[in-house]
Amino acid sequence: MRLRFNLALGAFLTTLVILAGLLAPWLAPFDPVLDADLMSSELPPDGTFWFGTDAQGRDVYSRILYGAQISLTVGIVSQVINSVIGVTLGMTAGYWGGWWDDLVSGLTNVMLAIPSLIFALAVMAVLGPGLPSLLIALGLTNWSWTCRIARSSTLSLKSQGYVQAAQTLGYSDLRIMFTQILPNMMGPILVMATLGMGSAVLSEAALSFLGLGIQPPFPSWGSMLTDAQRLLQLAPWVAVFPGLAIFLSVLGFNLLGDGLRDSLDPHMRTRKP
Amino acid sequence: MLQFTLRRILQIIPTVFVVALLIFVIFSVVPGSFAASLFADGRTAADPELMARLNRELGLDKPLLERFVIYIVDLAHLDLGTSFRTRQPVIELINSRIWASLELAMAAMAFAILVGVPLGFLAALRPGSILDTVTMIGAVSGLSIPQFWLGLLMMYVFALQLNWLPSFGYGDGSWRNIILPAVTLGVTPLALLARTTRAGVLDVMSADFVRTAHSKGMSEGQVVRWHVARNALVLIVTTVGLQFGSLIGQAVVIEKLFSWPGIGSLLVDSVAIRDIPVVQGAILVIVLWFLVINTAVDLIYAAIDPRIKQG
Amino acid sequence: EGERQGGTLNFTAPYGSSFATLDSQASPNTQEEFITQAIHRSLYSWDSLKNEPVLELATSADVSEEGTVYTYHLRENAVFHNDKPLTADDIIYSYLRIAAPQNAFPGASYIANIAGAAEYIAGDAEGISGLKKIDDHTLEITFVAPINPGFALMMNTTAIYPSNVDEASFVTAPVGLGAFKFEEHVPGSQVVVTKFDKYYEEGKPYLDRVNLILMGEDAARDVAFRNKEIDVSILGPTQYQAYQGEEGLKDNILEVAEVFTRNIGFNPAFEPFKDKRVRQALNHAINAPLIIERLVKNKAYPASGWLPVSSPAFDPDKPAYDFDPEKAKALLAEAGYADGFEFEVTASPNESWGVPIVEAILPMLQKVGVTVRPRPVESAALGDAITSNDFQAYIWSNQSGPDPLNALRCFYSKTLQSACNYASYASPEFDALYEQAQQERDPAKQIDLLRQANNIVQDDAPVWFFNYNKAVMAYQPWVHGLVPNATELALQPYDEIWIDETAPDSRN
Amino acid sequence: MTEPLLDVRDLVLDVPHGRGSLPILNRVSFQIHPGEAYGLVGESGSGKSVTSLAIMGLLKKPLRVSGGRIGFQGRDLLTLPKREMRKLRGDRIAMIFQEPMTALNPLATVGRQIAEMFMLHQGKSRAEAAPLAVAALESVKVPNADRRARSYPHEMSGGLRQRVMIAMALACNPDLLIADEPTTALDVTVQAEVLRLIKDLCAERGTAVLFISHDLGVIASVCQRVGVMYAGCLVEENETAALFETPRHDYTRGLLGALPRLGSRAAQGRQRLIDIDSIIADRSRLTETRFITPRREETP
Amino acid sequence: MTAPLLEVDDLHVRFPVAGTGLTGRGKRLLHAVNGVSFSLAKGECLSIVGESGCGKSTAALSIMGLQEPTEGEIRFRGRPMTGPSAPTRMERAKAVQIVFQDPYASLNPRQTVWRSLADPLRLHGITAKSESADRIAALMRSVGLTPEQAGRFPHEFSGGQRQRIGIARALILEPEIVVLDEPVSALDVSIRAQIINLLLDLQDQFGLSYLMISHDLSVVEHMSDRVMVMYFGQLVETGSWQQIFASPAHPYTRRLIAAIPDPAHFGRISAEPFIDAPNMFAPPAASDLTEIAPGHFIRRTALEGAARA
Ligand SMILES: Nc1ncnc2c1ncn2[C@@H]1O[C@H](COP(=O)(O)OP(=O)(O)OP(=O)(O)O)[C@@H](O)[C@H]1O
Ligand SMILES: Nc1ncnc2c1ncn2[C@@H]1O[C@H](COP(=O)(O)OP(=O)(O)OP(=O)(O)O)[C@@H](O)[C@H]1O
Ligand SMILES: [Mg+2]
Ligand SMILES: [Mg+2]
Repeated sequence: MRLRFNLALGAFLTTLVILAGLLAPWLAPFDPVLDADLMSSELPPDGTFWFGTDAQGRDVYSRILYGAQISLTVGIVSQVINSVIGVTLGMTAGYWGGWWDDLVSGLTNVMLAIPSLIFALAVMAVLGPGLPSLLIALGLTNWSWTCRIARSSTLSLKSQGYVQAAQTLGYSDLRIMFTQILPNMMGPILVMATLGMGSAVLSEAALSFLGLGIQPPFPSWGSMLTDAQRLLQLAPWVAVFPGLAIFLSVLGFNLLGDGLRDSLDPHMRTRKP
Repeated sequence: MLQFTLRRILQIIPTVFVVALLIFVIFSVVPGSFAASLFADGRTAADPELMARLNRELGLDKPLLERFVIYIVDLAHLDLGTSFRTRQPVIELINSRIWASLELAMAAMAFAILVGVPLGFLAALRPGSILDTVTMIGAVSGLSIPQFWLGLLMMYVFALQLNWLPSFGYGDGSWRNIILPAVTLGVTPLALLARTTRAGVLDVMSADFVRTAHSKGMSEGQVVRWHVARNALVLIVTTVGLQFGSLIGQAVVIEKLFSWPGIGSLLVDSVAIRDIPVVQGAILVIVLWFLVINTAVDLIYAAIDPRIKQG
Repeated sequence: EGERQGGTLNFTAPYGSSFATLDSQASPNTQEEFITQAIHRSLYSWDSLKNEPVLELATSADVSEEGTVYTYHLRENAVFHNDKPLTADDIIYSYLRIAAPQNAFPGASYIANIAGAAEYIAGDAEGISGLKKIDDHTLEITFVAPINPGFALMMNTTAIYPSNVDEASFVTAPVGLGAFKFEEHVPGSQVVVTKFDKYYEEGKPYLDRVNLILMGEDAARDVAFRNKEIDVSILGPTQYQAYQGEEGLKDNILEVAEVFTRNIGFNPAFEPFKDKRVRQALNHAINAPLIIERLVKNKAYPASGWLPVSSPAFDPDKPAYDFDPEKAKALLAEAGYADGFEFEVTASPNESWGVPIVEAILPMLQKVGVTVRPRPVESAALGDAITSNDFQAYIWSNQSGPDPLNALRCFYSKTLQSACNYASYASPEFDALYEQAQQERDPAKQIDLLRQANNIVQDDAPVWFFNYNKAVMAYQPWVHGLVPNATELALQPYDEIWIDETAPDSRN
Repeated sequence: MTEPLLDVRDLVLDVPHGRGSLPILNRVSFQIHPGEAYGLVGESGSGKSVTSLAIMGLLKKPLRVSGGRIGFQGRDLLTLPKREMRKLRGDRIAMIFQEPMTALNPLATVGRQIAEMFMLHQGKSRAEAAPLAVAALESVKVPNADRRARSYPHEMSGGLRQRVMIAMALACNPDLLIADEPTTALDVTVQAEVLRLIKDLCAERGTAVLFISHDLGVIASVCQRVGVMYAGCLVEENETAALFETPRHDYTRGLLGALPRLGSRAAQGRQRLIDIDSIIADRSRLTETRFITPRREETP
Repeated sequence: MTAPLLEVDDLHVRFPVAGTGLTGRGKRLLHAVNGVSFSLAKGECLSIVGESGCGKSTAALSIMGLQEPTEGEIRFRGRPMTGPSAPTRMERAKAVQIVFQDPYASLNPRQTVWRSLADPLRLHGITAKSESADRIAALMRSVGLTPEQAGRFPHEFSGGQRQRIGIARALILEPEIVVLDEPVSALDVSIRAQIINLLLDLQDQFGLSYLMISHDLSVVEHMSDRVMVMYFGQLVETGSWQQIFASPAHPYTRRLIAAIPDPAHFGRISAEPFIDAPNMFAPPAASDLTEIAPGHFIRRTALEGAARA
């Protein structure tokens, strides 16, 4: 019961973010960057500006809608990069073993030892602030967990009869990896990616706070929140709404990820009432 | 056991070496320089001659490879170099900050353990109950909150509105100063601990040997005390270790927000002014901390779980 | 007026979360100046009320005919915290240390005005020929040109250290001539200084102890100030606005026009900016007063030119560019940019002179057809990007005083782009006036020349003139003796400050 | 005939499903007399394990007993208070499970796990229980019992672990031992040793055994009487020899013919094995068939 | 006897096992298969029996090319399958196929049965839709399923049906040898008979050679022509099924046979005395098998070693 409720809530919140991002041009009453009238700055929420306006006089509601695009981009692209790196390394390491496995495992251990925020911080310092840098930085930081999962999944799948059968039937290694192993470990990878989307959005906010996130005028939630920090007393809505947006979307990704994991893992399902 | 311990400790070295290499490479291509950062606030006009002189004095005009060799040789002598900014040995700078970070990390971890583990345990013993539902919703929420947003809210509520606690800084080191940052920092590990504890306990509860214990005629309480607790502990210790190890790295944001004089804020400040030796030193120390904690966890693990020692 | 002895002051150091070093000579950052201000003294000091440098460690100075040789008569009652009396040796020792080539200290450029210093800095001489000890309390300094040495030798980076102390200890246990002596440094948290009983000024300081508390975050400072945990706080724009509207806070605010000019520098290497009309058009197209009112919350004075209001060469009669989009469009059309163009502004995240400002001008310029994109860089990378001339435009805050001659040096065509002529400005008329001013010995005439030169810069608009910083400090009602320091408001003469009995017990 | 030790009567078990419920056990009845070894055989999912768990009172959540009684020494276990049931468990009725690997706590020494029985049921202290545990290990012929008591389950082979389970189960001299497929996970040669151990020890102590297996051969070598389960019903019950000689129920016949018997090829040449599905055309009908006992001779 | 189809010559497989030294050094070699030689003739069913972990599966995997032998040679129709001149995976595929023990793990859950059967055909050059469809349909019928069922996913089948599909997959490339690794031990008693019958039928129909691994001696007796008894990596006894079951010579073989619980002899449990397990890391030197009757071989050293213990 609770499982389904969580999954539903997660799916609902995620859908909401996706819709907000996709439909932003139609839903947003104002342009997130150009409709900045300083005369109407820091207005509290009202009929025109549902979530109020920020220091530059921009509509917070519109910016949050457009911000969903950025959060989704950050979440999805960084996780795609993570998954591609993690799966490629993990799967080949698990499948081929040997020195390649030792190398990948060593690298994974190194990456795990460097706190991801600090690694992202370093990469951002090299690449400079901005969306592309952020995507790369976050894409390069969290693949180690995916890699570990891909590796261990591959190791256990490798000894499955159907993978060994594919070998005896003459399948090449690559064909086996793509047709036999990859489809069967997509579940946990997808779960990791979904959960990773949440942490990517959180990392974006944290990096923005440290001055290294996506920079304005892009309406990213993290940078909105960081900008709003100094307005907390004068115009709390400027901080509250982006904060809520981050919270709810990350909650959505997390619930969805948990839900997916539980529904993919029948062991968990029977255990949860 | 001694061999096992030694082996685990020796295994740290290559990792540290690779990390050192990695951060050296990253920060050798980072744009901006310490010399230029001196004039970044526009308060004094940039002086190109001074900048050139500074770069020469700091050895930044040497070829990359030479710098790397010097760096590694120094590292091998446990010398982390000299700060560009303060011209003090990096090790001294770190020494002056690491303890505050450890204090914060320990306080946060203590908070997370003292609250998270019992909550997770109770939730697992009564799956589906209100306590369980609330705990799990709280846990996933705790994982979804932007930390500095939470910190800001706490600061406003507990320091400004209620005026219960000081809002920032280390003060004279009293426990009152540490509460807000520690609680903020502790939320994530708390949520994770509550979840893993619950999952771990449920996992153990469904294990065959628990059924065996019941078939011996034990009561629920006896089963939990005699058989479940220790097995669940294995999982909890792992999570505690991973969290504790990475907490100092995660604390960067919180240290900045609460002006906590830890290694995280030292790191961020040093990155901002490109005080590269300090950056490298701080990251190495943070990584070393992670590795040491994890090795310690492995050893604890081996002490709890007799199956480990063999392999 | 009832100065009261005793008490503790909790003063904030608002420019970061740490002190880089306790060795003031080594650091160019404002953050460390708080320590210097309490512990150290320089040959000159800044008189905030007169708005000029005055002698500090000397009771008088004789100036030679040509104005290049100064003979200083040093205070006889000045004693270092280690009980060593101040002598001419200490000053020579300090200046040599500051200029020593292997040290590469930022203060070296101030010492460079002394004859023979350049050779020493370059490593070609053993000492500085222009420094001569006459006797223990008489020092003769020869300068390369007839300048006012006060501006350079008042800097915190030219503080005087005792010559009998191991150099290595300056980093951890500074010893100076100031009113307070070093007590303790809690890294990342605070520096504590306590009253020095043998301070040369009779009856001072009033305070027993000053805690220089590190607090980089605005929000944290705000909360702490409202909780009365700190006695003074530097305010950001939004806090300024908030404090102005609150009873109990609004009466204890100290404001000053600081000598910083915020601007967007245009790179003439970028095609559209070659044309003066384009640069002027941009000055007309942006509603600076509105940005100052709404975004900067009036915590700035609109800029009419380069030199700030507090500069002696400021021309109150010269009007600022008016906000006139039509005129801007006309100018752009004249210059051949009727359809506008697109450019990038290299900007740091700074709230008062960084990306948020670019965000605000973005819709304004859009209205005259010009598209502007912020190119965000980290603070540390900003200086590099600008001094390497790698930008189309940049937004920055630059020191524009207190010495107008030095401030306008940044538009002199012989000044390197990387030195401070960031917008690569070159104007023969300006150069002529500036060179004349350099030679002028009569202060009034010199000021007049500089005023004219400044106006030429304004007409040529190598930059968008945005504002002069208004520094704002809030203080608790029990704090007295703060002064409006135009060079940096946060720097206060701690020996003048006292607190009355309404202060909280913890500080009384 | 003596009073039965265990008297399962019309035991009905189901799981709630939607509004109604799914039947798991359908009126299962059998008796075990003191000292007797009774075998339950049947295909996977036929309800053997749930029957044993119902006797132990260890059924997990969705499963519930909805009818019948389980008499043990004159008392109905189904209505026994929890505390009383706990006292019986381990003390009077003990159980051995299939997987000796997972049925033992990996983090406790086997000695400790055996000692718990004495601590729980005989009020012994830990120190008093320890030597008793060693003795229990000796009784199941574990060499070096003294040292073995201090080792952990993972340090032992499957056969040894199953001996530990037996030692544990028999520690308090129970009246009934339930063994649910105790040898399925073991090698043939080890299986033989374990079976002999169970058989000998129980015979020695007069312990009754409920032995569950899907392997008729195993049942035959241990039990005097056999019950055949199919789809939640006990379809046939008989003395072991009689059951093998004259199986009456189609399913039993199928079961016997489905597997090659050692030596039969040598004796009769290779015979085609019987396909149970071909005998029992309509599996759903079977659940309705009546229970066959040697006394009430009926064919379905 | 005709020329052997498959010859295995002095096969050794050793696994390095991480040591516990300071740096993980002191690796030891686990001798999983230790000098096994045999040959398999066309149409023959040869069984390997033995204790769990004695190296049966490892030997089978080496024959399948899934495990590189440490030493020794495997020849198919005289052609070496190992070493430098080894055939490619594609070439090897038509010679030997395998049926696995666990019907649940032996089919890719994400592929329909049709794809699992059609893909190998396509890979081996049968690209015509109609031809592969015909072959799949015929094969599905041979293993007792309908061609229509091939459109389903594995989870829609019962364990017995999956095992039939596994057999179909092994036969799709028409190999000459099929390795059966415990083909029925994971199946429920009631289904075992069907699969055993099916395997025997298919052997007749296609003239297959089986190499069967099992520890269920009654199944072995029922199906095999010849039997090899393996004990800790070595063959200890080989012979025709009659020889092995009627006159087992090696003590381990005798023990194995005696341990089988036999419904016919209820109430009887027989267990020969324990033989101490040889050390897998330092196995006894291989000695030659001695022929004690035509086609009946026994290893002496192991026998003596066992007798001493
Ligand atoms: N928790 C449960 N919820 C629902 N059904 C269950 C549950 N446990 C068991 N069953 C069902 O009860 C029936 C009997 O299961 P049981 O485990 O007793 O079979 P078994 O005869 O022991 O089989 P096996 O030989 O495989 O151990 C099965 O059909 C099973 O699906
Ligand atoms: N990849 C491997 N790495 C290390 N050791 C292995 C590996 N594969 C098998 N072994 C070891 O080799 C020995 C023989 O294993 P194998 O699987 O061949 O036994 P088996 O006779 O098939 O046993 P079972 O009847 O249990 O299937 C075992 O001790 C096993 O632990
Ligand atoms: Mg069962
Ligand atoms: Mg095997």
